Amino acid sequence: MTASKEKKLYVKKDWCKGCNICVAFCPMNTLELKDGKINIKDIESCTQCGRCELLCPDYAIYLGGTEDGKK
Amino acid sequence: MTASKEKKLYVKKDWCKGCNICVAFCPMNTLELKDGKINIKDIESCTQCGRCELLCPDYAIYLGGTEDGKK
Amino acid sequence: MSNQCEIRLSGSGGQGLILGGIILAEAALNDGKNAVQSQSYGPEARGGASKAEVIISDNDINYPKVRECDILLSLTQLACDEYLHTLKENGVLVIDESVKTPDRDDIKVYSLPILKTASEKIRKPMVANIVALAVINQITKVTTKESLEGAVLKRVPRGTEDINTNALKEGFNLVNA
Amino acid sequence: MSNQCEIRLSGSGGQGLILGGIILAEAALNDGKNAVQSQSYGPEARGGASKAEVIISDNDINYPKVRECDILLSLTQLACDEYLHTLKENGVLVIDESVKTPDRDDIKVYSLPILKTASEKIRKPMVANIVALAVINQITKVTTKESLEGAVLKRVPRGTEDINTNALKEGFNLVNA
Amino acid sequence: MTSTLVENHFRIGKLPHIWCPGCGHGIIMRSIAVAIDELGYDKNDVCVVSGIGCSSRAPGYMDFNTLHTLHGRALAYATGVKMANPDLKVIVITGDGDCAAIGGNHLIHASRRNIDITTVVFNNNIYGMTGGQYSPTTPTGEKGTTAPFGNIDRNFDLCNLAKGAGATYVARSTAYHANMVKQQVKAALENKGFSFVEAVSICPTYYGRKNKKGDAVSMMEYLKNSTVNVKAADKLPKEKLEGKFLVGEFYKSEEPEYTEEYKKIIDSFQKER
Amino acid sequence: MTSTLVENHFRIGKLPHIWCPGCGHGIIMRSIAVAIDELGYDKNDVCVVSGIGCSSRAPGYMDFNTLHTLHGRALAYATGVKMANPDLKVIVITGDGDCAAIGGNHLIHASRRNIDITTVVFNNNIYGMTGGQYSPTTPTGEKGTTAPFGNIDRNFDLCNLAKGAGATYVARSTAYHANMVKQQVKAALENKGFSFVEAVSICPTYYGRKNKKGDAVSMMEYLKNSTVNVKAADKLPKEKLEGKFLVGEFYKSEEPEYTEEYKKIIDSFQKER
Amino acid sequence: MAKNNVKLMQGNEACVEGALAAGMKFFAGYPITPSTEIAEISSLRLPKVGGKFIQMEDEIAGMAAIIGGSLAGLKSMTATSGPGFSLKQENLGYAAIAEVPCVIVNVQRGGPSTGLPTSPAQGDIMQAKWGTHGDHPIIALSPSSVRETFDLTVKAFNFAEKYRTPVILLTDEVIGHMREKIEIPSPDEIEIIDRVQPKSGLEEYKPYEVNEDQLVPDMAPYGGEYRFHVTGLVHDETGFPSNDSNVAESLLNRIMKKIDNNIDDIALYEEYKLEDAEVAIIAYGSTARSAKSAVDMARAEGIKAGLFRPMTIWPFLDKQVTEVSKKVDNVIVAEMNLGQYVIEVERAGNKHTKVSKCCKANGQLITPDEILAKIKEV
Amino acid sequence: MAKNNVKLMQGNEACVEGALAAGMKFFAGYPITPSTEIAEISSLRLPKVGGKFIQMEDEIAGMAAIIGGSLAGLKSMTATSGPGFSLKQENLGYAAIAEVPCVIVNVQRGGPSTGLPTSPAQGDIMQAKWGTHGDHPIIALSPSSVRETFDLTVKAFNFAEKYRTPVILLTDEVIGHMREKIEIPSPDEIEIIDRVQPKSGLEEYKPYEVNEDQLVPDMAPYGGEYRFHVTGLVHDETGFPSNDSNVAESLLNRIMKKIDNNIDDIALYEEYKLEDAEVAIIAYGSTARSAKSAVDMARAEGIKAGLFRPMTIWPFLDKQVTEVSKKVDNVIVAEMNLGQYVIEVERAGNKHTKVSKCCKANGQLITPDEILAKIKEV
Ligand SMILES: Cc1ncc(C[n+]2csc(CCOP(=O)(O)OP(=O)(O)O)c2C)c(N)n1
Ligand SMILES: Cc1ncc(C[n+]2csc(CCOP(=O)(O)OP(=O)(O)O)c2C)c(N)n1
Ligand code: SF4
Ligand code: SF4
Ligand code: SF4
Ligand code: SF4
Ligand code: SF4
Ligand code: SF4
Ligand SMILES: [Mg+2]
Ligand SMILES: [Mg+2]
Repeated sequence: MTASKEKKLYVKKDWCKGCNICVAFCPMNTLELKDGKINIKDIESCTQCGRCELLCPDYAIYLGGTEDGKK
Repeated sequence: MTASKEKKLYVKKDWCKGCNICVAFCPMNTLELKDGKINIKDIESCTQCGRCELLCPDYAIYLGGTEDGKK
Repeated sequence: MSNQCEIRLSGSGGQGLILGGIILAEAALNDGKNAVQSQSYGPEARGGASKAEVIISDNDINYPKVRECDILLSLTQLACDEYLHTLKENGVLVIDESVKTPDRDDIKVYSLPILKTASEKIRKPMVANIVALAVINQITKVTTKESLEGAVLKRVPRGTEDINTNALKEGFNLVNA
Repeated sequence: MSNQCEIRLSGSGGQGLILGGIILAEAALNDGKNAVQSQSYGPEARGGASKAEVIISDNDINYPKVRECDILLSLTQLACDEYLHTLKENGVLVIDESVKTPDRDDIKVYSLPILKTASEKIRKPMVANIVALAVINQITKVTTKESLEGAVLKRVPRGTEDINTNALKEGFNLVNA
Repeated sequence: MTSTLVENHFRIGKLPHIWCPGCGHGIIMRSIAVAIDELGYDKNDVCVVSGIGCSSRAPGYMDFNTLHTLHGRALAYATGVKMANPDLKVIVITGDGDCAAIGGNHLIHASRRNIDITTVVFNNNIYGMTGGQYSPTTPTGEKGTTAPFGNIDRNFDLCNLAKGAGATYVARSTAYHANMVKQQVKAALENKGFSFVEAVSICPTYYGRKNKKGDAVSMMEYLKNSTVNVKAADKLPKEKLEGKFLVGEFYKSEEPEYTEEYKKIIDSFQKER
Repeated sequence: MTSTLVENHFRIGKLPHIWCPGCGHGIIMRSIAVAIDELGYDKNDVCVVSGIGCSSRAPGYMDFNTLHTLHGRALAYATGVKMANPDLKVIVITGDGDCAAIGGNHLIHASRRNIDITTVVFNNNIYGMTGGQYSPTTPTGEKGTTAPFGNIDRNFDLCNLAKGAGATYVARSTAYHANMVKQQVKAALENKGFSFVEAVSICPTYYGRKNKKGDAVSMMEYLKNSTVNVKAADKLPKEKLEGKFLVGEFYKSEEPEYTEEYKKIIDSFQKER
Repeated sequence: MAKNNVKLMQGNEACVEGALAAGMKFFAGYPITPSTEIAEISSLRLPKVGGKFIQMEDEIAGMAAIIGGSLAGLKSMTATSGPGFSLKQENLGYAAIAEVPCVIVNVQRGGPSTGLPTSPAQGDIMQAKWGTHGDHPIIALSPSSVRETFDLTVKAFNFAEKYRTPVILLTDEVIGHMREKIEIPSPDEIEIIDRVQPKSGLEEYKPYEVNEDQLVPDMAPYGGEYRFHVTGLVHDETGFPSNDSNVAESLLNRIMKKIDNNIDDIALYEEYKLEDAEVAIIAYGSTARSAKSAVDMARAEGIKAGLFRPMTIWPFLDKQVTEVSKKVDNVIVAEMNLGQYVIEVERAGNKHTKVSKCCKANGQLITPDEILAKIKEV
Repeated sequence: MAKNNVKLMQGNEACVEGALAAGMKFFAGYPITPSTEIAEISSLRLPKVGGKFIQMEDEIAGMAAIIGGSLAGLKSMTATSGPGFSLKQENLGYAAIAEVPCVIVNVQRGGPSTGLPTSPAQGDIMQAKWGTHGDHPIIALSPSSVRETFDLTVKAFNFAEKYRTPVILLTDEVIGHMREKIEIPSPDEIEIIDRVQPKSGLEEYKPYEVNEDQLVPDMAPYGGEYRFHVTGLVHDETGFPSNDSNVAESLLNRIMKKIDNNIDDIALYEEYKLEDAEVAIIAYGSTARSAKSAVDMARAEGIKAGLFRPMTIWPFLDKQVTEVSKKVDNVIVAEMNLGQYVIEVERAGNKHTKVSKCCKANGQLITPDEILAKIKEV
């Protein structure tokens, strides 16, 4: 399921508070906590469903276009 | 209908504010206003239904036993 | 302060005495004088006032309340009983004929059928205040007739001008009679 | 005031430093001394304090806040950065080994694996505060051992006495080691 | 001379009351006294609390423990009284402004807690005491001195509000239906919990005059003719309900009462000792 | 780097926010921003008003006209803002304590007036900001720091309350159902009248800890598993509804909006001239 | 016939007329005797000039709503009396710290509590300054006549806008309810001040920034081109909260200074026969009318009395009162309370002169005779 | 080990313990930082002694409820901080005029408005006296330590009951939140005063009647054998409203006099090294701790400094402050606000000495150094 991904999964570690919500609710088990911060364990598994972005209380993980990376 | 009346119809003129409510709602047309105060026009017609007492906002008309007259 | 005239209009709530006071004060303004009108209230605003007060003067009016008055109108016995003692020596007392003439011989008393005139002659009990104003004016000349007429017409509800002009006329007549 | 010892415990919210401060103050009371404990808050009460302060003295303690401290504990880098400048000359700095040893040569620095001891040796990260208290006590003798033990046992939740006694022991050992 | 009922339940020296001729408040106040009388409560066990307003002047006339508080706050005071002495029968007399404008929050919270207080609102759809400003129950479109062009607020259905907030007895009656007021107050007092009785009153002086509703008698006629009992309402065709409002008991339920629940906490420690 | 949405609708310099790890408020706040984004409102036309509480800190992060008022008073301030400038899209962000305890009266009156304000309550069933006291939505029996023996208050159903008081759009969703929050806020904003969205949030720090509800993830799981959509509820057998609460749109109606009604009065004089 | 702009008008009505003349476009309130006419007349007059009136659920909401309305750009007012004024206090502090211009009218009646609802009093003088928690700036004005009620209401709006601060019009039942001759000034005779709109670019806009010796930040409305944040927390020049003690200090100092430094602009008062006076009465509001009569009566008896009549009650007119104190042998403060303004007069004056008081709080206006008696006594 | 009754205790906790020792049986309130612990601990402790706790919907309701509770016979308390204190003002005036004993704790935080919610302040000093509308009596006490918080809470209840009046305990965030050594006195060391029950026959009972030089009417509870009426309107000795100006005058005079005439009983203060002092610091609450340090520091440098520490803030200790003023060359008032108590000190003292202030309102406790600097400056 690594087909054409229009968007990229970004993380913003310094905003992450390590609540584990995204990890727990990612349907693909793509994420993990590492030293109390979000970490992408396995980007290949990500289906870009957007759940992590939707449920992250701290806007520390999100799907964005390439323009988002620059900010 | 002047049969045995257990109670007596009392008026307390100095409390009456002449609102006309008892007059209007007495089913027997027993009452009237006179100089802006309640007056028993025709005691014989009274059936002691108690409506005037019930609806007088100023407790200026009521049915009472003979003991009430003394107070 | 000597040219200051202090007037107290007393009666029961609903007799339009506050409006009466306002009209009297406005009449004085029409004459180019100063005037202050005030009233007393019951608990909170409810029930309306039992008296209205007017001070008319050629000069500035400082203390705005009437204590001892030059003119007292009393349309009810209760009001007369309560306020009679506030009338100055040589003051003018105007009472409705239903009120007992008090026994004070240091004042001038005018007992006139004010309420009856309103209810029977004009058939509008609520214009008793206007009748009373006319009476007071006719007796005391506290304002000019024209100013009073102007003030009445300005304040009364539209459509009642005639009735009120009539009330004034009958009031004037009561004194002339 | 010379016999007054001022201690600042710093770290991040949730590390139990306020409880630590309370225990330290109670230990001082057990020694028959005076003590004052205070703390700072974030917006309203939320989030918990980032530092706790204790003053221990043989005499009355008037001004209750710690300004320059004799002893500073910093369990996080952030806390150390923020409060290092408040440590007096010749003061004692106790830091977790994860915190960079600052370059101040007018103080005594003790860098010890406090957090690790709690999480790995005792397997209860939340007893880091107790480990730290033991460390401070061992280094500075600010209270007696017995008083500290008594204070710890009085405050910790029932059922956790053993763990906490253990934490104390490991803390003492860290310094002895 | 006064009737035995009035003699026994009112402070005779304070009567006649200050209310205007034809004001409905007097009728409702009497009904409350009759309710207490018929229930045979000891007068010392009754505490009547009110806020500020024409209606809230009632306790001054009633020969019980009486407390005339601040505008809107009667229920909060009453909550304190009831908590402190749960044996008291606590009655709150309030107005539509007092209980639903400034006091709205206390109303919904007392309802929610289901604390054993009987609230009787004298709803005359206006602020009487201050001279005729529109209230939260003034019907949309009607006038008040602060709504000279007609009120654009929608009005509360107080019974709905109290019920929605959790009151366990909710009923409505009117000054015309004085016996119904009595019955409802009795039921309310017997309900162990928060009870709400809306007694629709009349204010001929302000509401009546501002809105051309005629004199006291006309307003009483209106109450007589515009009400439908909730029990009858279901059976009536819709047309018959137009322009009418419902009276009767709207809601009744049994739920844990606040001071009793609190007593359980206290008792749990008594046992421990 | 931040997402375009966050970049465009938040004050980046103020982030990360002060809320605790796992606090549901951040999720709901984001959903509101998405709703505004999808509706394409000009940021200058939006005014977000709050009271005091953790939830009420939200406006500080949101890049609109923002107003952080007093505890409980957001709706009263918002009413002033909306009256003064009816062109503004006014959103009130509030907490269960802010809007239903101290602010309860303003809530029912804003509902009654049907003034065009969208209220979003971040309901975490507790006073978060002050450290975990029970609130009017804390379920009976649960604990708070001021209910050490379990809360004996009955809790409000906020949606019922708002509806009973007259709100013309009423819906509930949860932090777990973040997309539903967005949809409801959109519908609320498009409703010309008073709209009420209850977004059930989680407070792992106080409510969770006090009541042994586990960490943020467990509390989110609870939201996921304990909700039933109102549309589905009718079809479900009773057993399936036990221990669950409803989400979805509860009420929607079209009624005269307050500032529009007021404009009619103004316009009537404009014509006269 | 009287001139067209000469009218018999009630004080409460003159207040509304003054407010409208000053540009009031929003009124939110809750009725209470003896202020109710202000709400009633506002409800009648505002929509006719495109303004808005709303009756809120209580006084708290009324005060909150006018702050909101002011932030959205309209000149806003509320009116109340004692009990309602007490309820507005929390919001009053908000307006002070968030620097929101607004006018609060308090038509004083007899307190404390429900007290004497239909009787006059001047019992809320100290409350006007100290009623809300925490240090904060306040301006309070007190008129002695119907015409002055008009004028000071205009001033109240002007000060509110100029200094971005809540201004209290402290009138009383006597002034509020009495009807008196008033000559309404024509619009071009009335100075009107509006808040200053910001001129800075959108990017660098800071809603609470002040430059050089400017003490009052410019103010944009919600819904204009500037977006900004407003809070009742201590905040820096960006408007966002801060716990920094320097920020707190400079914010509080600035909002206090913007009033204190401009006291000469704000100071309104009348001196009557003070030049050669040996005893000075200090009185304000309706009591000052009695005091003026008393001065005349005293003069008629050969006593050199004079009157200092502050219209600006807060900030306290320290300089003027001190000067008066230095000039006379006796200062008598006459007020319808148990001694409030006199506390400040004593503080300023008792180094220089003997300060006494002529106080009454029984629901009755102090009479000229009572003041005269006091003059003779001291 | 420390003695059993020696504890480390927070100020807020000591307040509850003091209240319980004094007989508190009812607490109604609403949480607010930094007073919340008082509610929390009350909720925990009260049911265990048969008392009652209720969390109301807001501060207004909390204050109203304790008045109701007190009338029904229980000793009652509420606790709050600035914003909540502002909201309670209307009800405070009710308690004053209806003479309902109750205790209101205000743990002061930084104002105005939401201000600095977690920082200490002494900004509500004047509000404690003047916050509600109309003239009214008030007693306010301010402790400087945890133990004194206990003691003054007991005193607050005693004064409330003895004088039938609301009593304010004005503490601050520093005292409320700090933990300190406290030795809890044993019950027999604590004087407890209860309201006096009426003894008159039921027929002639008048709830507000006083005899001879009695200033405080006896007080029966609702639900006892006396039935009576209570109102916030001006009322006569029967408790029923009256518009009579004589009634108003005598009621107000009596409730003011019952405090003023008993000021010697109510006056609590400490004098520290004042005997030979040339400069006197006047400070209260937490600031007094710094002031004491400053005095010691000054003495160490040879400056003859002393401290006058009022624990009774209201009524103002005019006699004592005047005496201090006469004795020293300089008086410095140190307080965590922009100058409040100093106004009264100036009024009393500036005839006799130079009064200056050492004020700060930025959320930080004034330090001994700052006071010392001021001592050197004057
Ligand atoms: C805090 C406060 N606000 C306002 C008032 C003025 N006020 C007294 S009674 C009242 C309204 C009364 O209306 P309602 O409760 O319906 O009683 P009614 O007089 O109609 O019986 C108002 C606004 C007050 N006394 N206190
Ligand atoms: C007048 C007033 N009373 C009390 C407070 C203290 N206070 C601040 S926030 C809050 C409760 C917040 O609860 P909620 O609204 O549910 O928001 P949350 O923090 O849970 O998101 C309280 C009691 C205050 N700031 N002002
Ligand atoms: S986008 Fe979906 S699949 Fe990818 S990490 Fe996020 S939650 Fe997991
Ligand atoms: S949900 Fe957000 S804050 Fe929580 S762990 Fe994931 S990225 Fe971090
Ligand atoms: S008792 Fe009945 S019949 Fe008799 S007068 Fe009264 S209303 Fe009429
Ligand atoms: S109802 Fe009562 S007050 Fe009215 S007229 Fe009859 S007796 Fe008089
Ligand atoms: S004003 Fe209205 S409510 Fe008040 S007493 Fe008169 S009629 Fe009754
Ligand atoms: S205390 Fe609770 S509501 Fe407040 S930020 Fe933390 S988790 Fe969220
Ligand atoms: Mg009403
Ligand atoms: Mg909450």
